[in-house]
Amino acid sequence: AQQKIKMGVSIPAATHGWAGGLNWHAQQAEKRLEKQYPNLDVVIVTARDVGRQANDLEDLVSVQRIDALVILPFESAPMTDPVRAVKQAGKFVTVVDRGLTDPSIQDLYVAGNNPQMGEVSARFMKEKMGGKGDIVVLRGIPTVIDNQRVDAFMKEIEGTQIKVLGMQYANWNRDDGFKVMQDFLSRFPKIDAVWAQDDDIALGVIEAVKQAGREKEMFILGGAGMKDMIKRVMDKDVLVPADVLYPPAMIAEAMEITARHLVEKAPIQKEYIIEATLVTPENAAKYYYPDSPF
Amino acid sequence: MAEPLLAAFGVTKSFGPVEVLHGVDFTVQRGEVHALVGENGAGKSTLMKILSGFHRPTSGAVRVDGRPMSFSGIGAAEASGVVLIHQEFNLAEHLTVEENIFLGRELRRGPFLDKRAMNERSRAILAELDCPVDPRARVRDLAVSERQMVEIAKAMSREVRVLIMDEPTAVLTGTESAVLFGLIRRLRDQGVGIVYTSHKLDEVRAITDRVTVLRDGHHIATRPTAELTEDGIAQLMVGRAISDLFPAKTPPAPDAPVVLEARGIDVPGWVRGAGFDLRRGEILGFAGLIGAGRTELAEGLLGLRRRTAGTLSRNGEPLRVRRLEDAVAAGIAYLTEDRKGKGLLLAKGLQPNLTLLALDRYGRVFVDERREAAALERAVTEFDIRVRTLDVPVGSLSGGNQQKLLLAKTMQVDPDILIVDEPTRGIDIGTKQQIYRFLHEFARRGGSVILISSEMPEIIGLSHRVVVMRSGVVTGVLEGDEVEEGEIVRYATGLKGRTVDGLKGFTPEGDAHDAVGHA
Amino acid sequence: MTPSVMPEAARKPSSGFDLKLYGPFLALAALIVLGTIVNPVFLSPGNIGNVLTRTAFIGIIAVGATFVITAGGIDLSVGSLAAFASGVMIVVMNALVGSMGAGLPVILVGVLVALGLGLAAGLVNGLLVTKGRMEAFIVTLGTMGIFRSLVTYIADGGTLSLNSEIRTIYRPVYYGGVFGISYPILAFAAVALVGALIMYRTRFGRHCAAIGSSEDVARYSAINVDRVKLLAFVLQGICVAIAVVIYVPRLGSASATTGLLWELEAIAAVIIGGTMLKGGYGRIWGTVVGAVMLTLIDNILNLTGAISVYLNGTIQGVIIIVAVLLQRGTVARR
Amino acid sequence: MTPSVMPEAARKPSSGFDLKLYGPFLALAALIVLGTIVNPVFLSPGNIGNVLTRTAFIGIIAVGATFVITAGGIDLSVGSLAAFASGVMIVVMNALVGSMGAGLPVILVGVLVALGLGLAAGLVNGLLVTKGRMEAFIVTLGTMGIFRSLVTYIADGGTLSLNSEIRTIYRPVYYGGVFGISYPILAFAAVALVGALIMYRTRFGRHCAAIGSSEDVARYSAINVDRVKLLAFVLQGICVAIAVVIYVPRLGSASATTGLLWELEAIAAVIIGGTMLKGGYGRIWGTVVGAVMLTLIDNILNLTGAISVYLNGTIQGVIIIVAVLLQRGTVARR
Ligand SMILES: Nc1ncnc2c1ncn2[C@@H]1O[C@H](COP(=O)(O)OP(=O)(O)OP(=O)(O)O)[C@@H](O)[C@H]1O
Ligand SMILES: Nc1ncnc2c1ncn2[C@@H]1O[C@H](COP(=O)(O)OP(=O)(O)OP(=O)(O)O)[C@@H](O)[C@H]1O
Ligand SMILES: [Mg+2]
Ligand SMILES: [Mg+2]
Repeated sequence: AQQKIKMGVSIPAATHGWAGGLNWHAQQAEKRLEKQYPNLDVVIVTARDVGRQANDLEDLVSVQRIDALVILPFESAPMTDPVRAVKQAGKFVTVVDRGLTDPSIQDLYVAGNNPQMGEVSARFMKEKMGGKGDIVVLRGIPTVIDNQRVDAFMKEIEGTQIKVLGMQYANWNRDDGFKVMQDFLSRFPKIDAVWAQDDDIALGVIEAVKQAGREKEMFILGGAGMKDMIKRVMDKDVLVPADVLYPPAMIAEAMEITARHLVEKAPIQKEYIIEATLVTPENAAKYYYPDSPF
Repeated sequence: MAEPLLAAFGVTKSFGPVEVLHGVDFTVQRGEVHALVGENGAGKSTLMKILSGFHRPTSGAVRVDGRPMSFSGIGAAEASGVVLIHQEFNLAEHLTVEENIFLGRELRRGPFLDKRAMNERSRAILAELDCPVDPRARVRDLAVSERQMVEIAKAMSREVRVLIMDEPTAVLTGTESAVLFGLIRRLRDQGVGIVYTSHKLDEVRAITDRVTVLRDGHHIATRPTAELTEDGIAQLMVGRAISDLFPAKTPPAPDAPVVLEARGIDVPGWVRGAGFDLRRGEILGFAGLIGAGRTELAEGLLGLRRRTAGTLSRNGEPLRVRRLEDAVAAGIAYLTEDRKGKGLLLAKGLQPNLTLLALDRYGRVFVDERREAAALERAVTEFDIRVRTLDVPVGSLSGGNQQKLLLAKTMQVDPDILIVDEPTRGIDIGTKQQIYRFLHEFARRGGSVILISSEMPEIIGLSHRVVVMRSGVVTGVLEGDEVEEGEIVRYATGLKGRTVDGLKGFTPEGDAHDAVGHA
Repeated sequence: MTPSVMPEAARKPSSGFDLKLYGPFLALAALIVLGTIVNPVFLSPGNIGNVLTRTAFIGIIAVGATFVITAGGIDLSVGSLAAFASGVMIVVMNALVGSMGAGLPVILVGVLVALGLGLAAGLVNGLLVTKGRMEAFIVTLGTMGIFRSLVTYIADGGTLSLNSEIRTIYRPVYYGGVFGISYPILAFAAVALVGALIMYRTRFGRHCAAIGSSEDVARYSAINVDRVKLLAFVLQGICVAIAVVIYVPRLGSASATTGLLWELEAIAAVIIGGTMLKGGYGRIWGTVVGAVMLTLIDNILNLTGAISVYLNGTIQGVIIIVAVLLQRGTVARR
Repeated sequence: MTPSVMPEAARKPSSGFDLKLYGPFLALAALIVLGTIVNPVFLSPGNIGNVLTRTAFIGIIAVGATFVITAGGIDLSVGSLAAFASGVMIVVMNALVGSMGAGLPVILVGVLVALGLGLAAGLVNGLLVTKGRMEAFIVTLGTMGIFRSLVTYIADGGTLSLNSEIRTIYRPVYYGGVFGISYPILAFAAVALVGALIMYRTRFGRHCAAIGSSEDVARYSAINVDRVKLLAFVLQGICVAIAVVIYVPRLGSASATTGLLWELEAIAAVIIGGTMLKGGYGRIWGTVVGAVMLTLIDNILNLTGAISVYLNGTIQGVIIIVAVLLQRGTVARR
């Protein structure tokens, strides 16, 4: 048989909703691409921490003998060196979502824009609240991504009369979103809006708000583009007036571009930045994938 | 008189509000064997623990060579040469024999353990004790008697000036005891002071120089042994004369039915082709030297050990016993020889221990604690369990009282057949008499008893017939006048009866020396 | 909590032991005082209701864990089993809507499926431990990974969401209640009560404690050690299933993150409650208190804005240690 | 076999016990065969080198855990301690570059800081367990939360990255080696060797086992139980520090997620290696094998692209259980 081209894909394991979507899209893309390019072999490996992801890269190079790597790094700084090692082994490197500390390593960068996501969220809230009001913020897991989003958000609302009453980690997790919001509701008699940053957290928040019977008092802004949330936006749910896109499908896009380049030697741009689009009832239908698990 | 090696003056000891020793005086001289005797719970073990620095007396003083003993920590007494052999085993089960012998004072070469030296010394000490245990064996795999020998070996490996032994022979067979006595005499001749406790008064008579009697925590008397008879000691202990230790035998009717029949029992590594008949109303003794496999035979019968061959029948019906529950359901109860490891939950109270075996008799769905409490009260009276409050963990009972509780626990299932392994281990003479009466009465009222014991008088005094085992094989069954020491020893040592090399082993039908063939 | 349900209380005389017994309750009281100081809202019925309702899952699972730990085992698989059972329950209910219509029958089938899975998982763990003679830690570490990956698989890495019609019918099981007491609280109370009855009043409870103290003594007391251990794991599985039945209506979804680290919380609740990790001594009411304490700590942290969110874990850790230190350090036991 | 010798023979460690002893090694061999079947590249020196180098962190930590567990304790805080120590080490080294310049001295200070922290953390855990008379599980659950939240705090919720000049100098400690054997492997081997010496050849090792077997017996044998337990925790802390020293040059950073779940892996390695969770019996070489097995399972899964990524956990769980079952199930012990 002819020598197959091997493309390794390294992503975080499906340990929260968004990562779950990521996994799904990666696997869809694998099926699609392998059908489209018979001499392409896609190998997906998932890791549940940085150390393991570094291990995975070693295995992809030394045992799987890949020709190209598509990686969504668990974290930027620690993964920089391991990816550099892959590059030095002469592989084509595509980095997705989280930029390495040394951008010269990558051949291709397909990214969401975390600071922009915070900005867009803040701008929407400012507008919707008329520049003033009390909000609570539910953060993700303590990581750089979370920091970038929150920092940009805070910077954007600086100087307005929007006051952040409380801020807690909810670990990009529905149950934690529910619990933290329950307690925020007990603690603050008046909340005008919730920035949940992530759609999984937002779903938990919605239930807590409903339970307290305070749906009329506030609105909730999540993020990512989970189908349930897009649907709500589409249906003009007053509790969820909008969503900010941060699509896990970017992995599929990265895989496609890389595959096309590998197989067809198609020319590529060096960077594809996926905008953090604001999803509103007007454009929601465009971003609704009912078949995705996310 | 010379300065005593070790002396206690007016020692009292309280556990919480309860005082268990009341102003006791005690001395040990160089080259003396001093017996400490008394009923179960009299305070012997407690006094010994104080003498060896494990307990601090509530008041009073302990002196070593005239200097006050330091209770600054365990090991302080040992440093001054006072070593205690505990009544309850004090061995780490997961460790090997050698590791236990040297625990806390390992020999080293530079920073590392000198395993070779420790191994050799362990071997030497064990050899001196005639104990065939491999120093590399784990203690959890040893039999109780072997553990006791390890306990003794552990003490012997120390620089001993005063050796305190708390019922060392309770779990030993005659041969092992004899070895120990030789050792005691040698140590005494070297000027070591020895404190010795035993409920076997013949031993006390034979090897000690002085006797101190405790009763209920009070010092009763200290006398030269030569001035006392066994009965005299017993009387001082119990406060009354002990006559007729064994009740007169009432043999079962000649036509008494066989209630339990065992044939061709194989317990791999221990027993081959053993069989016997047990009749209604009979006390069947099992005699043998160390390693004869009596315990293993019993446990093999009861599903507590893997059995590879053999059949049982109960009242003529085949009986399948795969686990102890089956035996209990068939009316058979078993008293283990390993009270601490297999008999009682030491951290739990008396009540849950008493009823653990027969819990299904205390209520259908829920356990009826009132009935349990009542049962405990009955048991305490019936078995004369001496305990000041019923709320203490079993581990704080005196050894003998634990044994009584264990017997009470075994009887909770109302068995028809009672298999008792070393039933009077650690029991004082007064209580022994009660237990003998109890077994006798049990048999007289139609129960049947299998009595496994290393105490020859017990076997001879109670058994209607005696099965003698040697190296896992039944070598003979003695009946009537044959039940006497000399004959038992002859069968047990192989001078008489089936040779052990005989492949099939003894079965009642197959053997020429058939003593079971009653009409 | 009458003495008859808590027999040790009446029987142990020494004062040191008493503290050990009441320690968890004292620590709980201290925590409540702390909460009230931090924010008076803490004592509002709404907040208390929330806290207790939330405790229900971990609490119910921890009651089961008390048996396993008392019998000398440990079960690390409970969190992933919860996720797996939730996932399967949702998939089954969703699938049945078509044929059976959205209604109570579908939910009943779902509940049965969850209970069946809990039972089966308990059997698997228990059989591997008893017949396989493996350490419970390893067995349940293995099944923990298995259950979690199975739920990821059936959810395609994403989230399984309950059909919205069923959801509407099922929702009150979490959010509803009687006399202002939510159903999860009632379920928790019922499970704790039944658990206490089993632990303190039945043979099985005694046998668990006996096995945890000494397997040999248990075997020589004609206890079927393997069967009792197996039953303890099955009981644990059923407790997880009950927790799942009240968990699913809360958010109507299950994913790979459902029940993450619940095993650690459940074991922590059991041990804070005074049960010994080595087995032999189990305390259901202590477990209940331990579970409530864990939720309270989270709640108190959410009710105050005084501390950097980064330090939540520190405060949590310190409170746990101090609470347990308070209840044990004073116990002069040797 | 003559009957008189028969019982004597039974005294000797039986063949069943031998299997228990060699079980982990057999399971490892089975795993290696499996790996080779899945992908012949498995046995290439490069892959073996990678696998062993990776194992080093968990392996070194697990050697420490063997002592704690043998002495009847448990340490859940090792993963977060690793994160915390890495974080502080990085912060200190970065801060010193200004005054001391990027060079070996800075790294040495960093290493000392890590070791100091490991020692201090071990002391804290150990003192709380011994003087506080608390269960090790609860103490280390508390410190686990504390360490993790402290690293989150100093990293401001993000990632701490090592100064790049230092990084360049320090890097070879992970990536370099002698005679083709990487330094982490050498460090692992050295720690295992020293660990084995301590466990099998010193008083301390024996005393750990004695304490795990029975604290009372140990105390009665004049062993300072508290000191030995304390030392075991300190040893564990130092092992974590050593792991940190070779971990930091690998990724040059630390964050709130560093070392997540390492505690579970370390304990699993110890138990797969045949050490008993209840204490009393510790096996360093078993632990080494256990750690290697865990890494191998990950590696083998990466060698085959055949299975849905979601099912990795299932395969992992099944392999762990089967491996341990193989080594124990056959042991006919009663
Ligand atoms: N740790 C303890 N706590 C409470 N009571 C105790 C403790 N140790 C011993 N006792 C009590 O002290 C009394 C004396 O016990 P001791 O063990 O000294 O008796 P003994 O004379 O050795 O009896 P035996 O012949 O049965 O061994 C008993 O009533 C016992 O219950
Ligand atoms: N030939 C032997 N070599 C080494 N050890 C032996 C030998 N025979 C017996 N032993 C040891 O002696 C112990 C006592 O054996 P066993 O329990 O079978 O005897 P028993 O007849 O029940 O006596 P008892 O119950 O009085 O100790 C055995 O468990 C075994 O450890
Ligand atoms: Mg005594
Ligand atoms: Mg015996």
